[in-house]
Amino acid sequence: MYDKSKIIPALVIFLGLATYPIWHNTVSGKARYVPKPELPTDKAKKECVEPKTFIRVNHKTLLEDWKFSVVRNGIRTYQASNKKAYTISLNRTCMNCHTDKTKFCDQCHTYMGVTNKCWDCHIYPKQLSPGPLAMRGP
Amino acid sequence: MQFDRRGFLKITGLTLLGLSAKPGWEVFSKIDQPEPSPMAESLAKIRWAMAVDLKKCWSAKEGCRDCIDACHRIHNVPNLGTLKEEIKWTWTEPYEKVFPEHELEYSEENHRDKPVLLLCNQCDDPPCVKYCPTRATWRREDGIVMMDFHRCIGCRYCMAGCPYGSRSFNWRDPRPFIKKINPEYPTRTRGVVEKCNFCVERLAQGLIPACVEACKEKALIFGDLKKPDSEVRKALQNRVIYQRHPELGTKPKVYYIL
Amino acid sequence: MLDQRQKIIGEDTVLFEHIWKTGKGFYITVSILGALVLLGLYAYITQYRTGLGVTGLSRQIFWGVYITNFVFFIGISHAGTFISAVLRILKAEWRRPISRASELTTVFILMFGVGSVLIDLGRPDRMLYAIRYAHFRSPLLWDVCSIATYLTVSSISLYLALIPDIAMLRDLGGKREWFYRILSLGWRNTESQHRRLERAIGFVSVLVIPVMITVHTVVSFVFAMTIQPLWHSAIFGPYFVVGAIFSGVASVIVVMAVLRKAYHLESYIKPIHFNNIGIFLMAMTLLWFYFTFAEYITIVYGNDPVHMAIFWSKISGKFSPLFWLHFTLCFVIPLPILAIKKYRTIRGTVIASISIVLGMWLERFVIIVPTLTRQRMPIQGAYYIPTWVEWSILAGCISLFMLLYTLFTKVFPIVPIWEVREGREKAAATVAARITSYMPETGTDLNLPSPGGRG
Amino acid sequence: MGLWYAISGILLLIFFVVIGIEGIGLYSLFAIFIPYAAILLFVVGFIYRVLKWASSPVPFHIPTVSGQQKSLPWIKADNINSPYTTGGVVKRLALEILLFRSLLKNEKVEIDAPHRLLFRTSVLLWLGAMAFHWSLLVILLRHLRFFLEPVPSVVVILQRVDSIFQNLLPILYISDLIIVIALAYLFLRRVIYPQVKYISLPSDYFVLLTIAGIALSGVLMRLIFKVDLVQVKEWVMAMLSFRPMPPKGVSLLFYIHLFFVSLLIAYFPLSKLMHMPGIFLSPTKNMRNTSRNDRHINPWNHPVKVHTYEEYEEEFRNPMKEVGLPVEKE
Amino acid sequence: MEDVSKQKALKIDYTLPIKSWMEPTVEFRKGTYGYPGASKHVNYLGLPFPREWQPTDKDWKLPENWKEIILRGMKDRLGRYRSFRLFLDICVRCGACADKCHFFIGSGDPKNMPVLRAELLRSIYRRYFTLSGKVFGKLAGARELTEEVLKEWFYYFYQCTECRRCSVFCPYGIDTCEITMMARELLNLIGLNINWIVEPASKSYRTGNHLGIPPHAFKSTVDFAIDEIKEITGIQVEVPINRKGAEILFITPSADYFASPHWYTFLGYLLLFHEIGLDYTWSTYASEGGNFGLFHSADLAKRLNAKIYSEAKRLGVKWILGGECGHMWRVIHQYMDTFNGPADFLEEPISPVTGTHFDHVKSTKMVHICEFTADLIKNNKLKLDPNRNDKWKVTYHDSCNISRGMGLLEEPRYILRNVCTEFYEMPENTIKERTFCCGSGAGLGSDENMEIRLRGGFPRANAVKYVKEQYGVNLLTCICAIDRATLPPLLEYWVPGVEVAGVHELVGNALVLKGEKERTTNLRGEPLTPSEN
Repeated sequence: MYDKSKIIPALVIFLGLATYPIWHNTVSGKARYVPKPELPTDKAKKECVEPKTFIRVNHKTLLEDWKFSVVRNGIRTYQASNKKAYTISLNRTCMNCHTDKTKFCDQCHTYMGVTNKCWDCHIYPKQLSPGPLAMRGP
Repeated sequence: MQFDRRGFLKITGLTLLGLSAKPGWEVFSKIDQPEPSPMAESLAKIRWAMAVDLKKCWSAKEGCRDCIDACHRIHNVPNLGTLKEEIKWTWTEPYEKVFPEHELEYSEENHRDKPVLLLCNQCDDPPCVKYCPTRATWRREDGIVMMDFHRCIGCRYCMAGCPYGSRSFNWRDPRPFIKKINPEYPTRTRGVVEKCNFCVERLAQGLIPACVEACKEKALIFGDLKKPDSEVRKALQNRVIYQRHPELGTKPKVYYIL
Repeated sequence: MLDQRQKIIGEDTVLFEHIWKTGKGFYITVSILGALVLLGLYAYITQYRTGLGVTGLSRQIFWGVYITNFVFFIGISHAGTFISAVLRILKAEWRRPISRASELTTVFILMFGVGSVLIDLGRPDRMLYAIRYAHFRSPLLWDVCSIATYLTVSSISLYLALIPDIAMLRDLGGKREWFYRILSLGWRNTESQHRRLERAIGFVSVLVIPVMITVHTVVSFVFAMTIQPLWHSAIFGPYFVVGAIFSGVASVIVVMAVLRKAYHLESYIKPIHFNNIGIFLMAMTLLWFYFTFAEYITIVYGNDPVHMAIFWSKISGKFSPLFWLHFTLCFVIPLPILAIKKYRTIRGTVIASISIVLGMWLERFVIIVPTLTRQRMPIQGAYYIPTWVEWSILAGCISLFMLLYTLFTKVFPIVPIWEVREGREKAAATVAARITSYMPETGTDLNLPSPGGRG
Repeated sequence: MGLWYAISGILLLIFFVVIGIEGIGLYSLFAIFIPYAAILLFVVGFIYRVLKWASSPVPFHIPTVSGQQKSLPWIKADNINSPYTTGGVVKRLALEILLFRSLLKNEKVEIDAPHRLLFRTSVLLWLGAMAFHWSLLVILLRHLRFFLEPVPSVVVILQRVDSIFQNLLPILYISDLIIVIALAYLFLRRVIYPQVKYISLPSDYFVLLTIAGIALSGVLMRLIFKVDLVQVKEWVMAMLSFRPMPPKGVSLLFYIHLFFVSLLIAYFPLSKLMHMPGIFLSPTKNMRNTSRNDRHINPWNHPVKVHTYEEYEEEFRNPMKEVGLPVEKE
Repeated sequence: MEDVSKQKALKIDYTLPIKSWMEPTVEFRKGTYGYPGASKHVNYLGLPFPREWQPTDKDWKLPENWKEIILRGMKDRLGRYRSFRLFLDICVRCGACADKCHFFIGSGDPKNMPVLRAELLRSIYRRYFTLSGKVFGKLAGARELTEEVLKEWFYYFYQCTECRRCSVFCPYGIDTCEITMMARELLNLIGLNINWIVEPASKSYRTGNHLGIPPHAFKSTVDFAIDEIKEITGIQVEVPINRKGAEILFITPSADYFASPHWYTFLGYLLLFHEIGLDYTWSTYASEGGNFGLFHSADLAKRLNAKIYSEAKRLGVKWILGGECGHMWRVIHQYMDTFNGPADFLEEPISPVTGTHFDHVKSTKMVHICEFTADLIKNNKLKLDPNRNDKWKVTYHDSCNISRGMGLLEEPRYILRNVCTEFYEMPENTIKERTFCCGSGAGLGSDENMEIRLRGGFPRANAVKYVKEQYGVNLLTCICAIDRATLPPLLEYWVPGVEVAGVHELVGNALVLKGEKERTTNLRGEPLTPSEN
């Protein structure tokens, strides 16, 4: 083998990059971390508007549709697949059960590196407790 | 195997690439107006309007702001404390300014300085809607001129179009200027335009607008013009009614009764 | 030692000099302009982070300096098209040396026209919504379309006329040869290439004229389509177009004078250019006065109180100083200078032009702001004093424009060399032909530069 | 011809996944075995191929010089195109790898008139290649959010910048858009330009189509047939910590995406895709042009038979003497 | 050259055949191939399988185990040349190189696209040396090694001038020259060579130069030159040959002292060396700068090259000066030191006239004449009268090996700008590192393949035509002996009216010698200025 002094380090770097996720997760100690969005304990709040599998995949679309439906079409009830009707409202419907955004929404969003702008305008219930809004400053 | 609840298409591998063209097209071509909605038909049967009985209003105690306060509280309207960046959905101006065309020089002068409640006129032919480059504002079938805060780019052309000065702009982040936040209604962000929406969110719940509810003098009358027996129709009957600048052809649906 | 560098450069050394020689002046200019641009950038960042509240704009007067800039910049942009396209079509030979400088003004200033609107937006992050949710009833969308077309067409026309010069720079070799090579698109001066280029430039020149008229008409429509007093006017379209050409041509004179001084182009940009454009500018001054007069006399006779209120606020109210200043700058000062031959010198036309450019900015301001003070309802405390943010951004925009201009001239010749040479050849050919026809005997012996053979 | 081989190959492979997942339900095969095997093949094959190159020496000093050599001090040498320092070599390689500088020089030849050539600058291939490779890199980096916990803020920021277009279109990354366009261009030029078509092999189309399959299935998952990303990440994390389990509740489309990715990386060391490490080893680009100054050693420099001066003089001694040329032996 | 006029209006057709390139087909048409090496030369060099055969023959009289030899040779070279393996592996067939080859531009034959030329060999490599080729066969672009493939190799690898222009445009720097060199080595293993390479090589091996000039003939040609110089300038120059103890050994291609227009360059050298009083010597044993062995195999190149250092050692010189030549400098710049170094018996070159240290050649210790002369001019050591070259409007052709193998670009231009008054560059994409080959390098300069030479030289000629039309150029200068030999017929065909000269011919013209008589003619014996019409 020729040019060992250059090729071996380069291959080591390649190997390091190729296996970087393993080291990253080991160092951060989160290799086995699984997000656990907090679910409501209240029995009455057990059932979501749609099945869990659907919500997990399509909640963004659903919320977009809801927004569209309320704001643009003035339709404020949602006919769910379980034949029940729900009020379309992020606060009064979704956040009614999932009261804590940080323990619910943020769990997966942080895990997936997703940022959203919902809370620029909408207010989540826990946000109102001791004056967090003032923190934003003028 | 379910891709989508609405069952766009139940497809398997081989047909996937070919068939994905259609839903793909739908996604890209999703233009939101005009999209017939199931509600549209029922909305078209309604025409919301408001009458302001100035006599009753003026009979209230001096400086009464019940309606304005209720409105601003419910809609998280900030109070910036300056005239420059003021945001207001409902407010008052002296009679002579609201109706400058009324000749007051020789008539009774006692209501020249009387306050007149102002709000978005919810025009039948709203100029603001024409100007909005993104359709962030539009007129609903039931006559309410809506604002979609999600979509406003803050060009303020609607403000230039509105002859009534009903629209306000968020010159900075409003949240720190809201005394008590109503979690039921979103706040706005800086850079968007806002205005009175006839309490559309309350109407949907079967409630009347907050200002109407808050008025102890019952000076504000709200209802459906298309119902002959509605309160607002009754209130308008056999009375002298004014509109602001009817000559502009905007057909305002806020009436003033004197 | 004669080599092809000299052959390419010929007698036009001075036209290449500003590309090769980087003097102290260049660095000083760039650093001053750069500092101002940074100031503007800082102001915009402040505005972006805090909101438009940092400007002097208010609930009542929600459009101010930025929209004034928008209209003003778009107006200036009409110069290039006018000089290069219209004069090209009219076969005015004297336009050759100044056509690029004016086209460049168009392209660069147009970007700032567009930029001013974006700076004015409350939610610039959502600006693409204007495309995604485009609502074509809104005159703003007409602006988006026509300005985009205008920018595209005028950029193309600038670039097309640049190609032979870029190829020349490429043939001169040097460090940036690769850059010129790519941009020159393989230009080799062949007959077929020349034919194609002439045809393309001709086509674009014709195309750009209706676009130019459309653009400023549509800009005026943003105001004229509303029902606001003194905006809602049928003559706004032509009035704005005239104003645009007026201010644009004036600014070209200023640009010409600056280039002439800075790059020693005295033998290319000559008094005749200033004289010819000066005469044209005088006509525009009168035309502008005519439109202004027509606009206001209609208002006065209509006597609509709402309109009259704004009218009086301009004539004798709180905007009267601005109004009369702009009238003086746009009419009282330039007209005599331009009309009297004795004063229509280079210095005279430049003074008149500066006066017009300033006056036209004020004109836009006086059109936009007073109307907003009292729309249909007299509102107390409607006031507007632009803050440092607006002034800094204005300064930043103008500085960036000048900076881009300076940098452009560092890379490309500002006088279209091939066009000038083509002009020379044509002139020589015409003269030779004429002389031959007068003096069939001796004409052929005259030692005139031979036509044909491209430089 | 080669094109149809490649297309039918791709279709066959899609069919394979469909049967495997929908028909037989071989989730573990597609979600655990194949990805592991692919990664193993990739890493081992990659290193093997590089070592194979390394096992051959560079016997001669053969940089392709593209600029002025360093000679007399008053002649300006070109340290990038004719590098005389290691720094110059690094710059030359970096420009090549990051900006595809050689492709920027590309030009097209046309016959303008009979027996008259015209050279036209042609930056299209450069643009297409740049667009493709850079968006591929961005997409790759974006996918790190599935592999890393916590997600580094760089990845989050990159993702946010990349999705700035969401203002214009619903949920579409700029890099996705660009890569699809670039792939379409790269594919079409292989099909349309007769010259490129003539030199293309089935494997050339195959690689392009595989990447296109990955990109399209990814875009589709993002736009229309959404997938539970948290489940996907949990699966990735489990794979990374060697507790494999197939992901729950993901669609066939995801398996197609995954299979094609596995296919690509497994195929990588077998194919021309090795141009990625190869460029670093290219002796025409990675050597300094100082061969008259620094002696290059050829490890196998074997002795050869030469015609010595003695043999030469032996043959020509007499005539040399006759004309008075000096000779060694009288 | 009667061949040239017969081939008026060569047609260039870029339409591609319908048949895939994978099917080997080759038609040996007169004018497109070189004759095989004559047995006596092959024998003299001791190369394998000497025999009499013609490419047009059906039976090439290949050795029994030719396939085994080729594959073994290939394996051996894959292990010895990283470039070989790498360049066979990493091509992505992007097509950027396709229209960069002068042979493709001039012939339209798709297999002259560098990518396909390499693919001819690559397909065999895939079939026998890679996993994917063995498994997927044709799908992976692999094919069997057959006699037809071999014929194709012979045709196309002797239709590449190893000019390396394609490698400038290749994003990975894949150098078709390397591939061609390997392919030629393989072909030579079974005796498939061409005479235009083998004969000069064998002559050079024997007599020291390609032309086979024996030492006494060398001496008389030098004497002839001395007389001619005396006639033109009135100066008697000294020309030392095989002189021991000289400071500098001068080596130049043999064509310079035997062919035209090389001859005038030769006179130029002699004038220059006389004027500066250089302490130097010529050698008859190493009387050749060029190295046709390079076009055969690395080993043969080394065998021929060995003479330079051994002669320098024998004569006891301090350093070596090299004349104007193309591939000679490829060998000296990139190979010689590796082949036959280290030259530790020599000293680091210092110009005896200006004292300049040539410290970019510390190891090889050989200086290019243009570097040497440019240094002289820069230091004002020469009195030059550029007006003596007023007859010429000059352009300069970069030789492939000098520009892409060495990077000697500015030195000759500097000299030209000082020795003539009108100098014009050809378009920038046809000079310097992007220069076009004369179409006859790498052993292809014979008359029997004139058609392919004219085709290959077309792009170069086209650029010359451009400057001729643009600036009236009438002289193409170059610093390569092959160029000087092959460009005249090329230009006569494509651009009549442009002549060819070496740079030092113009130096010789411009050089004002101490004590010379007034010159009335240039070195060619022509009047100094053009006649008035």
